Amino acid sequence: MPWQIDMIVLFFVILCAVAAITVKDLLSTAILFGAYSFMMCLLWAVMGAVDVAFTEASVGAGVSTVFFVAAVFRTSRRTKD
Amino acid sequence: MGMTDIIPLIVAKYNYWLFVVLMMIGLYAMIAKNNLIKKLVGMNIFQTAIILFYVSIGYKSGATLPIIQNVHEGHGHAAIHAADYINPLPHVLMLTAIVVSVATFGVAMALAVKIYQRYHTLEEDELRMRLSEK
Amino acid sequence: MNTILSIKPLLAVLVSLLVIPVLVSSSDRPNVRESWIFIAGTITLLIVLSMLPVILDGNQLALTLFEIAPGASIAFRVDGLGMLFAIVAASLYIVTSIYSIGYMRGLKEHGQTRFVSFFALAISATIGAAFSANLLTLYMFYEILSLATYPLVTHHQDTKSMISGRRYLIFILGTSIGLVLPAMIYCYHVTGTLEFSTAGIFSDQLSKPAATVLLLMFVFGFAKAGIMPFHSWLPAAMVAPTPVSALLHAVAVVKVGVFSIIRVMTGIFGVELLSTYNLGVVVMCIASFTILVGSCIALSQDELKRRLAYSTISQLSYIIFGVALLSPQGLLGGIIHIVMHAFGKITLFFCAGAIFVATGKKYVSQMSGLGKKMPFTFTAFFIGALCVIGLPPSGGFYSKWNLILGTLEAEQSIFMLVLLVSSFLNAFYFLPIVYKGFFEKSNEEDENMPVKIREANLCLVIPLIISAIISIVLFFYPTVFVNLIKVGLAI
Amino acid sequence: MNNYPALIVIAPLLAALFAGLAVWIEDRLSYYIAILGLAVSSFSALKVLIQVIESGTIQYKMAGWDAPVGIEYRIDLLNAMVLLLISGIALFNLIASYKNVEQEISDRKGSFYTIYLLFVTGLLGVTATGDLFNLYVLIEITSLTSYAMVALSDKDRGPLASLNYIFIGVIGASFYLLGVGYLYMKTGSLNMMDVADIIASQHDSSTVLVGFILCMIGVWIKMALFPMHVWLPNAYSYSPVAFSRVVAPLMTKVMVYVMIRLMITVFGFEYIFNTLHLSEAVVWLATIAVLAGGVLALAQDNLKKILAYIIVCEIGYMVGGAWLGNQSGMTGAILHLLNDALMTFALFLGLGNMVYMLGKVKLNNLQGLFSRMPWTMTGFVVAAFSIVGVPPTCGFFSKWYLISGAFEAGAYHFAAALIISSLICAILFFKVFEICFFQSSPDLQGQGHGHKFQVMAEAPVSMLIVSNLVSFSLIVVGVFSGTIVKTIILPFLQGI
Amino acid sequence: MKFFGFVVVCLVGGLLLYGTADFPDWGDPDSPASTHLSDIYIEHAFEQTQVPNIVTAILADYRGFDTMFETAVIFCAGLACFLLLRDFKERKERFYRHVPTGVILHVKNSKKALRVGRDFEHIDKDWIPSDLIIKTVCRILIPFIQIYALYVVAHGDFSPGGGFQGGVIFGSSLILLAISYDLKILVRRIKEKVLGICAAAGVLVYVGIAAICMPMGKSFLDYSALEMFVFDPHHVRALGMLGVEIGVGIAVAAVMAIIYINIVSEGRHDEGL
Repeated sequence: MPWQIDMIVLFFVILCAVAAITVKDLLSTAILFGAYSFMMCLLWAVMGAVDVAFTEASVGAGVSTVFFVAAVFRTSRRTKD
Repeated sequence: MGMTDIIPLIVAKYNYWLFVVLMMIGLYAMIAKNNLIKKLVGMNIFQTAIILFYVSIGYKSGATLPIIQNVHEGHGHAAIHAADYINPLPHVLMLTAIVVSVATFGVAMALAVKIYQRYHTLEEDELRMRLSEK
Repeated sequence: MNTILSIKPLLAVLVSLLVIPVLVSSSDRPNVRESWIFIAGTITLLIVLSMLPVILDGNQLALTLFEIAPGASIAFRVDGLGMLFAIVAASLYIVTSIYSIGYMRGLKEHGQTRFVSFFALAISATIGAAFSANLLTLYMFYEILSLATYPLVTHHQDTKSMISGRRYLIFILGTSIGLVLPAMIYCYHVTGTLEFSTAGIFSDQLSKPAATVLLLMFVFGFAKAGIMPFHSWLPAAMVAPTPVSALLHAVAVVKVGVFSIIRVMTGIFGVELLSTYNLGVVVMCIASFTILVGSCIALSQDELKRRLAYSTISQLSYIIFGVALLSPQGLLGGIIHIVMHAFGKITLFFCAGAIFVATGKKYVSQMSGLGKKMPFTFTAFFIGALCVIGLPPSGGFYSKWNLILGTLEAEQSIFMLVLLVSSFLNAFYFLPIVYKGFFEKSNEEDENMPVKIREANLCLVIPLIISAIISIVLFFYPTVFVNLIKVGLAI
Repeated sequence: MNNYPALIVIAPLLAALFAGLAVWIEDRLSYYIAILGLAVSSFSALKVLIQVIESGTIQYKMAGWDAPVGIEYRIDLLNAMVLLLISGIALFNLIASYKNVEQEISDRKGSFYTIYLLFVTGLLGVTATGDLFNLYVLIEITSLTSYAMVALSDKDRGPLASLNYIFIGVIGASFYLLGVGYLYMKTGSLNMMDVADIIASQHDSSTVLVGFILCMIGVWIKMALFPMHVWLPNAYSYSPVAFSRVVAPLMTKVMVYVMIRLMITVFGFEYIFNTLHLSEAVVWLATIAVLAGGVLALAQDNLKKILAYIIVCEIGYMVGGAWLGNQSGMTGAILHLLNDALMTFALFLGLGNMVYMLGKVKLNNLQGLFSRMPWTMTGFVVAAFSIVGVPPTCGFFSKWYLISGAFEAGAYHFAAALIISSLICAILFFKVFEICFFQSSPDLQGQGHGHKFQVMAEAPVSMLIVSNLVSFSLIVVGVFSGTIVKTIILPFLQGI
Repeated sequence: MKFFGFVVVCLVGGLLLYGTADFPDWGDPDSPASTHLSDIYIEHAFEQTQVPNIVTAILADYRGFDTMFETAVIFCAGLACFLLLRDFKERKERFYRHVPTGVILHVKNSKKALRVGRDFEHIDKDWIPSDLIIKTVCRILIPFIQIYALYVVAHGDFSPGGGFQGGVIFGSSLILLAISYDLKILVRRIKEKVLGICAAAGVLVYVGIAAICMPMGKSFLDYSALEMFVFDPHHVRALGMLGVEIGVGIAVAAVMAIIYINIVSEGRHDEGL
């Protein structure tokens, strides 16, 4: 497997992770978090872990994000850091 | 060690190093962030990093998905070579780990909502202030 | 010497333990409750006495209950020393229980059921300590005794008793957990056994410094013996009702402490090892210090019970002093002082209690002229005082005589001086009380006393007469106890 | 086919599910289902223990697959004992808890019982399993249920405590998982015995070392060893009392079991004590934990918190004992695991009775308790003495082994810490007793015989019987500790 | 705290990196992890279980015991959310919309819900979904999503996917319904009781199938004991796995819905996203 692709995706994963924890709006965090999960899922698919990737796609990028948005809906978007 | 040695080393290990980086990001967020939801995000990053680690263990160059191919109805399938398929065990383990993490995440979110109901904030310093006021 | 398997020691311990549920269940019928105490006390004494002939023949009774680790078990063994102590405890238990009935009812104390229950538990533990076959069992009963006496000491449940109780616990539990426990486990670690044996359990594993430290840990650790500087719980504990002070602080608690030290010195270290390392002198110095200082402080006390308490502190060290002489006469004198002092001191405490119940007076300075009103009480007090000072015709003379002989035998004649000085001091703090009682005129008699003072009720007077008589009888017939000691230590 | 090993874990799981269904019919039904499930489980555990004592280790193949391929339950003397302990305590607690649950969580009783059973299932599974990953999954079940329980108390700051518990708990579990990953990397296996065989030849590998450290840190976080203890006091004191009574004695103890299991079965003494030279450092850590736990307990004014910090202190005992590296120390640690579970259980049973009658257990709520609740206090006092280490209660005997182990290993500081902590516990409990004994509460007084006295207001009989029974068992276990050591612990230690 | 976090993170990172020094290369086919157990599974899974997707075979059979507890974890999470958040009190503040005019009524402190005639509808306080396009698209989409979920469950044996993924997808379809219309529709269509029972029953299907094997004389979870119940004994393991996957699917779908509903309505089950 071309490790270059893998490395690019990994870079994006880390970018999303850092962005998700630094952004000052929780709704943005939610979306970035979804993107992070999706990137992660791509990465795993590249590594041949299709079942894991599938699960992450449905859970991490899907349901978890929805939970996240739901929680933000019931709490607040504001954050200090 | 010359340039020529470093590249194979990086190729051989970078995946593991980056998992460490990812894990450090998650752990840092869990410890140092002020907002509870941010901490939860950190927790999730931390957990996915571990999953990444396991999936990396399972990867095998020159092999394909762990689904047996050429399965014909009935009998006489071709002999199966272990080298052709990626190690399936870490995948199984990580399916379980993902489920556990989403379960924890759900409960944590429910708790966050509950905390917000009571204190109207999710910032840790403000929470601490509210508690000491009592 | 034969060792006979017997269940009797266990029974002796269990009787007063098993009577507790009965006491609790009959808490609203005081007469029934108290007759149960009396029955339990009698049975205990009978069981103890039934073992006496066998022991005097030079046999031992033994019973192993539970093996905790190889060499460390919960086991009973009755030998001469244990027998001696058990007889004293069991017989005085009966006397005291009669006395406590009178005392508690006389003062209309609250929580009498709790009181008698823990009293029974304390006696059970005392007998258990007497019959322990090894250090572990002894330690167990020692701890149970400490905890069982706490509610007795703090019986009044007021701030004063809380503070005394706190001091009591800090000294007793603190030393036993902090010093005895590690020392005991260290012994076990070195030798793999904790059984008492006259030869000691160490062969040559201990160097002299280690042995010294270990011995001191034990001597100070068994703080019930009141060795200074771990003595101050004893005067504090005098806030307890007098029967408690009497039984526990003349017999059970303090004597268990002394008994434990004797056991450790004779059974764990062995006389031989101690004299090889010359450790007896060390202990003797500590004991002499306590004897003298204790007596001096007693002189300055005005509250009768506190004076008795300091007297106890110094008298206890006589016993340890005797044992530390490491000579046959010294051992004999020291150990028999357990008996003599027990009867003498309990008489004194009984008198103090009786005076308090009858007159409400606690201080020596108030006691002028009481002797004519309470002749029995003050006569008994006089006999008790003689016994503690060590003058004939009381049992105390016998033990002091032997102690002095012991110092000569051990060629420690300097220490004889300690005994003599202390005896003078004893006389100084006791005899004035008697003198006041009989010969001084009470100055407040006519105008301030609406109620006529007379002897306390019979339940209080009879026990003190009995114990006073025994103190005298012991002067003439100490043979049984002497034989027990000879059998027990093979001297 | 001997299915008892599986039944130990499956019975409460099935009961949990049926109780979860019964919630929708009738809450009370789920209580009886829970009792039944735990009774079956305890019975099976007893059976298994007897079998193991008679005929040695039992292996039970889940799904019929042989060990490294499938998951196996491998029950030897150690976990047979712990299994019986867990199921027994869970059962007794359930019996005692009926009234507490009625009082505290009246509107969601059924769900409470379901969660409770799932928690117990998790503990039992952790103990029975012979597979490293299965252990992780079951740890997560226990954690998730305890998160839910801690957050349940509405009146206090439960949710916040629970969320912090989640963060730390997840870190702990993840560390363990990472450690397993590192081991898997070098061995390719997850079965404990198999892993042990393979790493026997890789003692110099840095990966194995890091795997070991990660596993240990993970387990330590979960068991609340001193610097990692911060979650425990809040978590335990905010959960409903019916739950804290089972989580306090068992959760940490099961984690200690996991640590001992990893040390003995997976890595082996040879590796831990001869190849690595960590034991001295860990014993020091344990020493600090013992002292710090005691000192922190002294600073509390709530009985629940005091007991929680005592647990922190006791954890130090067991960790230290296990890491002394000699037989006495390990014997002490295992014996203390058993004893401490019982002692803590007895203490918390007493606490439960107090909470039921008084509502709050701040220290100044406890006035006059000896007269108000004499039976409860009897049990409580015995348990407290056991913690202090007064013979013949069981706490003394495990301390005995621990201290002699410390002497054997030359770890005098650890022995000193044990003794100091005993003293601290004595101070602590007598501080409580003084309040209960000397002060009388302003309410609930009666007049009579010229003295004021407290009116007795004792907890329900079902609770009293259990609490006094358990306290009595402390003495029984104490005097038979020699037998326990001889039939269970020593054969186990010699068998490895 | 930041500094402390940084130090801890660096320490942990250093430790982990130190451990990687001895790792086999990434993707090395000869590493222990890829040879020891992995080979056994790859070579024998199909022949032993008749399931070509090795991951499913391990998940539901070799390590089916793990998966059972994994399902229990999910059930537990659902139950936990229910326990923590469920609040049976009704909101006192309500909004009603007069449909023909669009006028909104704000009712404070009402003990009970007003009886709503044909002209009024009860609307949410914070969220008034009324986008026709989204509604229509979702209405068309949801059945397909659900069918896809069923496919994923049923085809777990042959292709990626299985009970868990299928369950999550089914659960998301329910959540989608709630988002695109409103929560009341979902709650009205699928009662809380149904969800609760499904969650427990799903896990029970799994544990039940596993437990039946014990009285049949095999060990727990050994599907081969079920031969007498199935038409095709040759595929008994595959069928057993299908059974447990269905159980997982039911449980997961129900739990996802429970968690979502409870979080989004703060446990009141009336209004929400």
